[in-house]
Amino acid sequence: MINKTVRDMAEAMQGIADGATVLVGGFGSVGQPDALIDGLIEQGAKDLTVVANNAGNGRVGLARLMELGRVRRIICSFPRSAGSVVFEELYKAGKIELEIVPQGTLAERMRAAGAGVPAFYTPTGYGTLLAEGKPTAEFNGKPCVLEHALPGDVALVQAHKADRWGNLTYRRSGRNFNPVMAMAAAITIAQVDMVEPLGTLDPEEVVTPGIFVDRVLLHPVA
Amino acid sequence: MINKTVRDMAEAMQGIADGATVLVGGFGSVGQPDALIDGLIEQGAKDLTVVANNAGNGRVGLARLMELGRVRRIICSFPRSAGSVVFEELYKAGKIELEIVPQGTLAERMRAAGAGVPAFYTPTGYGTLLAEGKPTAEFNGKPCVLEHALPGDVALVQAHKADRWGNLTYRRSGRNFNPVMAMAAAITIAQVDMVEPLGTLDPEEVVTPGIFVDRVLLHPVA
Amino acid sequence: MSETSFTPLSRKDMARRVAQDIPEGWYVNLGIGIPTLVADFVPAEREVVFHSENGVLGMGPAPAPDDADPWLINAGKQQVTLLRGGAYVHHADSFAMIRGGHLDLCVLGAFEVAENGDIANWATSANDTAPAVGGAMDLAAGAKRLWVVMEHTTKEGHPKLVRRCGYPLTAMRAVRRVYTNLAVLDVTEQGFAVVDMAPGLSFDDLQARTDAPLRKA
Amino acid sequence: MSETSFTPLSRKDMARRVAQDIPEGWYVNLGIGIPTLVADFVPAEREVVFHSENGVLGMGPAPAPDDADPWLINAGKQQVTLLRGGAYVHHADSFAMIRGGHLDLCVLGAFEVAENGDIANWATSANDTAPAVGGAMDLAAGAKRLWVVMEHTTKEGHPKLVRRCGYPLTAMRAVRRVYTNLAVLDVTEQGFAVVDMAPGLSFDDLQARTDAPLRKA
Repeated sequence: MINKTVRDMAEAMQGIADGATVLVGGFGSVGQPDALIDGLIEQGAKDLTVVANNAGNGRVGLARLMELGRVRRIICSFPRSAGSVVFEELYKAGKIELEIVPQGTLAERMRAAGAGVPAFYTPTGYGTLLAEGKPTAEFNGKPCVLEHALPGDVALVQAHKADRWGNLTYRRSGRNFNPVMAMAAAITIAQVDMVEPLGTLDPEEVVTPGIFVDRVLLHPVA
Repeated sequence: MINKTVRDMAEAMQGIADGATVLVGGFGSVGQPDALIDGLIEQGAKDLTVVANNAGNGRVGLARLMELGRVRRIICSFPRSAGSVVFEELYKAGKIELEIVPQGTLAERMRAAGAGVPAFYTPTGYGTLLAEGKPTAEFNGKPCVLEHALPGDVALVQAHKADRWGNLTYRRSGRNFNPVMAMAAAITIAQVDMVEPLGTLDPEEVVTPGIFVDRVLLHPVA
Repeated sequence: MSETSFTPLSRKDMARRVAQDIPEGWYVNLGIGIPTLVADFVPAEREVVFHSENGVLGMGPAPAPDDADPWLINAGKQQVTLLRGGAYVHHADSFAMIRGGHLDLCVLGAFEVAENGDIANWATSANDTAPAVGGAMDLAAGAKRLWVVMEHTTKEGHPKLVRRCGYPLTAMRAVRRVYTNLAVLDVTEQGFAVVDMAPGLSFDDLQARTDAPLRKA
Repeated sequence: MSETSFTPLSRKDMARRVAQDIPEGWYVNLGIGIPTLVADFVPAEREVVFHSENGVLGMGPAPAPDDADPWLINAGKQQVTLLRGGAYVHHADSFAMIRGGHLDLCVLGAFEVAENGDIANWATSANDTAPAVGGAMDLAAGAKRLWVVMEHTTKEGHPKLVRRCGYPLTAMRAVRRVYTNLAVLDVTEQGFAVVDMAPGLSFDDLQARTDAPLRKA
């Protein structure tokens, strides 16, 4: 019997190695896999590359992981926000590397990784600092930049309902980067509000089919 | 008030010009916009490029459109099948051009057109007849072919439920190419089983958001 | 140069002026700041579909405090609502809408707009090594048309409509129209063309506050 | 060369032999022909998730005649069912599963397999100007592993396991394992390695029916 649900956080975090690239879902606090991030803090992997839209807020979650010196490099679209104090300290001190990627390019690079597209052209960013050094080409008169797929070793995602095959649905704007990251990683770990019996999720409504999901951790909303 | 539902076939077919590239949804007979194809036959546009998975069956629908000499070129993955008699006659007589595209590349090229990606690399087809003359590059040791976006002037799609904003859901394997083609065309025309009041479709279940749809023609299943 | 007496538009008036030009049926993405206010000034009977980068299409206004839904925010991380007819999509699909040219309009704020349509709105200097770009480059390059709404000059009085951007670019040749507290200007092949001016403002007054040469539309 | 007495596997036996090697939990796409039969021989208690190119994941067997659903077909256009836990996706997402390396296995038929793993299964000659490729190239290039199941020789007795493919290629260096009516062979850096042979068949008999040189695994 296929059963992707895991018993506890230790099982969820198994095998995340030092040096791993970790994709972290969520936009703002919505759809963020908070429990899994805390699990990763506990688990101990270091020298990580984190891919997320933001560079953490306050001193918890992703910010805490960075503060502990476990993140070597962050790839994101919006590093500096009101609460990104930890990132800014580390960045000024030269203790964390940063790659800024336009938000749509970030999503598309991960989707490409999930879809077996190693590289693609986009007009986004052409002629800007973020395209410096990248190959360019013109299509129908539009100058474009070549962008590469961005695969993860691990994706940490948050979803609403799941079943034991790993099918996932999301809640409203909690969807955001989660389905894209789930496609893009070698190991996808989902923190979910509910685990339903197999066959309960409407096959027309599944957003992330189980083929993209490896582990499901039940973590009901408080 | 936004109202994308059209009163009749004539309104649905308005403005399809000679020389247009027409994307036609469906896989086998499932999810095929039969009524719209008949409408296009009636409407009269010629010198068309048709993009579809197959090259028609029997002497109706797409095959009929070809038999009438209205299709200059067909782009598909599976031209020759048990019932593709019309295509084969025309092809042997040099009266229709053919571009064969691997099925996944076909889908991805249209998705790329819809997503603003003018070109992308893929390992599919590398070293085969279908990649001859195409630029190649190697990524992580994997040789790849450069494929271009395939946009349509018009997409004819079949869907299950719609609303007046053009949101669409599909029925089981009737989904197939339809959502991808809906994204990829300048004008997307949907033939639907039902038109529901706005707000009836669950926003979590909409597969093709109305932004990709221009016209909705109610055509209940017989 | 003599100064006439005029009344610059308030932030709300600027938003109202933009809203006035958005026809029914358009799909529109609004940036953070003044652009966000635009939605408030589209008449209720005129259906305009607002898009948010984080996968919300058909976004409605802020919820009543009792109805707030923590799972539904916009790209500015503010709580919003979903209109009837709205839909949720994931980030790649959301940016497919943007990058695939499906949005009729994007309205952004900016630090500078150049007469060739270049826009700078994400980094205030090349030395700012960790600026936040978000979806600005995707929106500027991808939407069918890009309008900018911003103050005509900086707080220090420096022109923001310039011959050539000094700040790092967000996109090249992207802006179609600029709405400021002093004027509405089209970006044309021949540079900025003045469509509209604040009541009482003269063309010369406007030119005096603008780096790039202006012409009448 | 002396001929021993042996029994070639039937089409069903070949499908059964393939099914035997598919472990629980794999995501598998089966091509048209003998590959399609493989699903029938996976024991009911062993959960294997079958994928069909037209956007069906978790495909079940053909429906009872009374239960036939015209809206649910597989890539071979045959009516099928959906298992509990199945899901529908569109064509680009379906091929993302294939091309993104998410399928553990694809089983295809072939005209020829070469000792370096090249496969030819879509066109019988370069002069056939309208061959139908379908999803074969995507599957061959994209799945984590590609197995081929086919007769060991053509009806005319010509070998199909060859030094180099004569027919137009579907993909280069893609095949991992070949199941024929005479043997199971791994594609290795050193060419075909025989894993298993039909009862009564000798290595020399097998080599005699094979163009490429064989070695024992």
